[in-house]
Amino acid sequence: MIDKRVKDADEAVRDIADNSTLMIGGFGLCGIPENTISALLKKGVKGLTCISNNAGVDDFGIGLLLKTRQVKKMISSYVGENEEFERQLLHGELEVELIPQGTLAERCRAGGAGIPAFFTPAGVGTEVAEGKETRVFNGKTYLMEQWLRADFSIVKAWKGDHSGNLMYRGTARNFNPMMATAGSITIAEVEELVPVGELNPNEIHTPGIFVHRIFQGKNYEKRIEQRTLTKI
Amino acid sequence: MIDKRVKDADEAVRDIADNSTLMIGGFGLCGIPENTISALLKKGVKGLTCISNNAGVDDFGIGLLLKTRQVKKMISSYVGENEEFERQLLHGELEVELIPQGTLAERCRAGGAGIPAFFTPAGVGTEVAEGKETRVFNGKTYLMEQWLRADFSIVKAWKGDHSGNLMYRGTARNFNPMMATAGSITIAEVEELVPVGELNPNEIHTPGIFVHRIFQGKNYEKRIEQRTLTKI
Amino acid sequence: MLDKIGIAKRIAQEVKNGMYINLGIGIPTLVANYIPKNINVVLQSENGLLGIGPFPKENEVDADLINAGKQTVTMMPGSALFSSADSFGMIRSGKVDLTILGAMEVSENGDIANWKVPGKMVKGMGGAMDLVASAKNIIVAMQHCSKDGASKLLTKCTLPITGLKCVKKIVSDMAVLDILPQGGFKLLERAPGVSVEQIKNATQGKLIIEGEISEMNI
Amino acid sequence: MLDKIGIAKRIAQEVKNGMYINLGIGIPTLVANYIPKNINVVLQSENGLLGIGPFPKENEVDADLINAGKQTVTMMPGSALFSSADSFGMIRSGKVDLTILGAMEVSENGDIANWKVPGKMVKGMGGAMDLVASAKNIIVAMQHCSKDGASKLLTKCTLPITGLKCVKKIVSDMAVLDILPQGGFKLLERAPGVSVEQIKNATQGKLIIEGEISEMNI
Repeated sequence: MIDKRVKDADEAVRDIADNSTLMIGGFGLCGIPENTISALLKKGVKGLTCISNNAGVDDFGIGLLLKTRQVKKMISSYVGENEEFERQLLHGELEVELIPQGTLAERCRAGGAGIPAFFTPAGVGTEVAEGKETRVFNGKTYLMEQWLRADFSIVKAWKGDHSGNLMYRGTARNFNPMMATAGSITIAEVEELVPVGELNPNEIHTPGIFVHRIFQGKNYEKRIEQRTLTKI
Repeated sequence: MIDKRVKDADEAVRDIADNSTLMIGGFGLCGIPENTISALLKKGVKGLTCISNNAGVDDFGIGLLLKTRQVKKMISSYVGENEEFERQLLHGELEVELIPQGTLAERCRAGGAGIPAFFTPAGVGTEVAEGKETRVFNGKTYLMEQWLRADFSIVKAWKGDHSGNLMYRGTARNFNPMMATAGSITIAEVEELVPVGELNPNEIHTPGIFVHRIFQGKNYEKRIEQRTLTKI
Repeated sequence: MLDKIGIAKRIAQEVKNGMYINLGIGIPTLVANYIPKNINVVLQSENGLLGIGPFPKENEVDADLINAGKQTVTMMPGSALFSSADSFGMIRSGKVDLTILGAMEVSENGDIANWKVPGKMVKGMGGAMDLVASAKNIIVAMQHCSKDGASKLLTKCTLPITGLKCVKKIVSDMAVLDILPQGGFKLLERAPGVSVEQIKNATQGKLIIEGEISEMNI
Repeated sequence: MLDKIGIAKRIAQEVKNGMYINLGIGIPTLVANYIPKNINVVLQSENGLLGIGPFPKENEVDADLINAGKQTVTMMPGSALFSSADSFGMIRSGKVDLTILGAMEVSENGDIANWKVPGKMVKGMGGAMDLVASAKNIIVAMQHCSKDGASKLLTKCTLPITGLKCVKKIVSDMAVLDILPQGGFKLLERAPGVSVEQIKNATQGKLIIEGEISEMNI
């Protein structure tokens, strides 16, 4: 067993330098690494390129790092729900690269699976295809897309063990498993950190080989963006 | 809930015609669909192209279908441990296409993920690369490989529910999850078939959307190829 | 003219037993409410859930369980959870039988535009481009005309495209129309109180009318 | 001259704390027995297991738990199971720190041939081509010469290639050698009782000898 534990989020982000490329897990505010985002805020690291499906909201998630101008570029599929983001974008203070969600997921997966490029139909005939190679297979046109990798991948899981094995819960899984595979260094924060042997090997979503640092997060807010109740 | 249950293996293979392409899960004799292979034997369907990592042994697994001359072509990564196979191959009675194991796994995964082609480093500079496009990414050479899909994918899982959700056990998972995604029709046999709601949604390996027919297998032999014990 | 609920109710009639369905944000999400109880379908959410259940009761709310519109949801018995890569894998490989989404414009050859308006803040395409590029069957829920009366069913889309030749059917506030493989909006049904003439006037692209056009039954 | 166990013992000295390791079939599998207890490593099996444990006792045998050589195995605390696609994903993306495998021939620029002998029944490459194409560090366990005395450390491989420029180190029955980035077998250690002269005679490819060559310590 290889012990991947670090004390806390501050220790986990100790060597994240200015201008790093980060992958940050989550869909909306669901399954985001709250503790590590706070540590990045505290550390004040700047010029970040963040690969994340969304950009948080004004006062939570990646939105916090936008407010402090720590982010140079966002690579995302959807960046609504964030006024500060909109302001910075319109003023040319922030770069944004928009990628179809499935392509984003697959590019992260490719990065972690050693596949430098693959073909997908998403975006054919749209501005996403501009400058990209297209090719016909079985009569259908596809775009060639390249892998994405990151200096640091930051993911949030439900349970993890000391050797970095992770299990996610519900739809908080989303982008976390692929991003976990695509970081030169992968940092995982978990709601519950357990000794090795306590997770069922059949139920592990991310094998520990992909995780370099793990710690138990605290004070999870797990904010809900659209609290929608059944009308009965 | 969509009910995918069929009565047994015979009903599951009812419309598998001569000259079909089948994916058959398993690594060696571990995690192979024993009941469905028996049903194919009984049905006597011929001219099969079998995509499977291995070809079984003389009297078990796909080896049984080789003995009855039901297989026209094997697409595999390793086909040792089978004398009848060797005899047919040397006499030109059987076609064989050998593919690096990781490429085979990824081509099945691509087939089920709608990715018609991808690049991999495996086989560059070898005879596997003959006739294939190569390309350099980040200074390293890769081969372009295309997806594999099948008329029928036949997989074996540990537990499954009526709607086709599957869980595998141990290393009997191997090729089964990718093959399950890549069949026009996917047949799953399971050791334990349970009503919907009994499997934890977090622990499902193959979502039921990929499975068209499911049944509870019986009389599993689960033969061991190399029974190796610790020497104490 | 149909309101949003009317459009959702009419689309619900297109749902067949045994379908796996992806519902977009907005009107498409409402469709789930009008699928008859005797029809078994499974709703897919591209953020990683098969088997979306009703919105939760107060005590069932779970921050780890949302749909693609970021609304809290529940799961049905038989639900399965998976990653975003696996989710779009099943979408790209055509395992989702029906995709229902909104549109700003549709062209007579089935092109769709629904992600970007030049001059406005671009929020992104989310999963729309993946869905329209791969779906076997796409039904679009949309307004027939913009607020200033301009048709949104066009010869050619004017807005940036989301996907080419992919829309199979449109349910608008005025009509149900198929998009024919050779091109053209084939009028199938009128909304209650809407005349064929009104639909003609509201459709800029090639409209095909054959025989009597009956009123929708919703 | 080393026997198989000697080669395995010498390779075990290359194993460092914290490594993830893939062991090929044959001698490489034996290496696991000689890794010092105070060194923590995790063994990867390409059929879908991280954390291979010892072979089972009679009552622990589980048909659902085998290694890539199809031998029954056990799991260690902290083990994880996954599919073959995920397994080769971690191999291709360089997450495995050390790969140890056998070879029929190695060339002075690090090419390896270990899957096919012309004229003999071809059983297949299994996972070898994937492993050698992606591994960060490959150590080969092999016999220095064939049974008829022909060198297997060559200027150029004569057998069909498994992978190009990938082998970093060789532990043979006669010697330990690095393969230099610019090409050439650099002699590091002699097996007990083997002279530099014998190694020279047994090595057809470019052999580099600098200074005193000490005997292995195993």
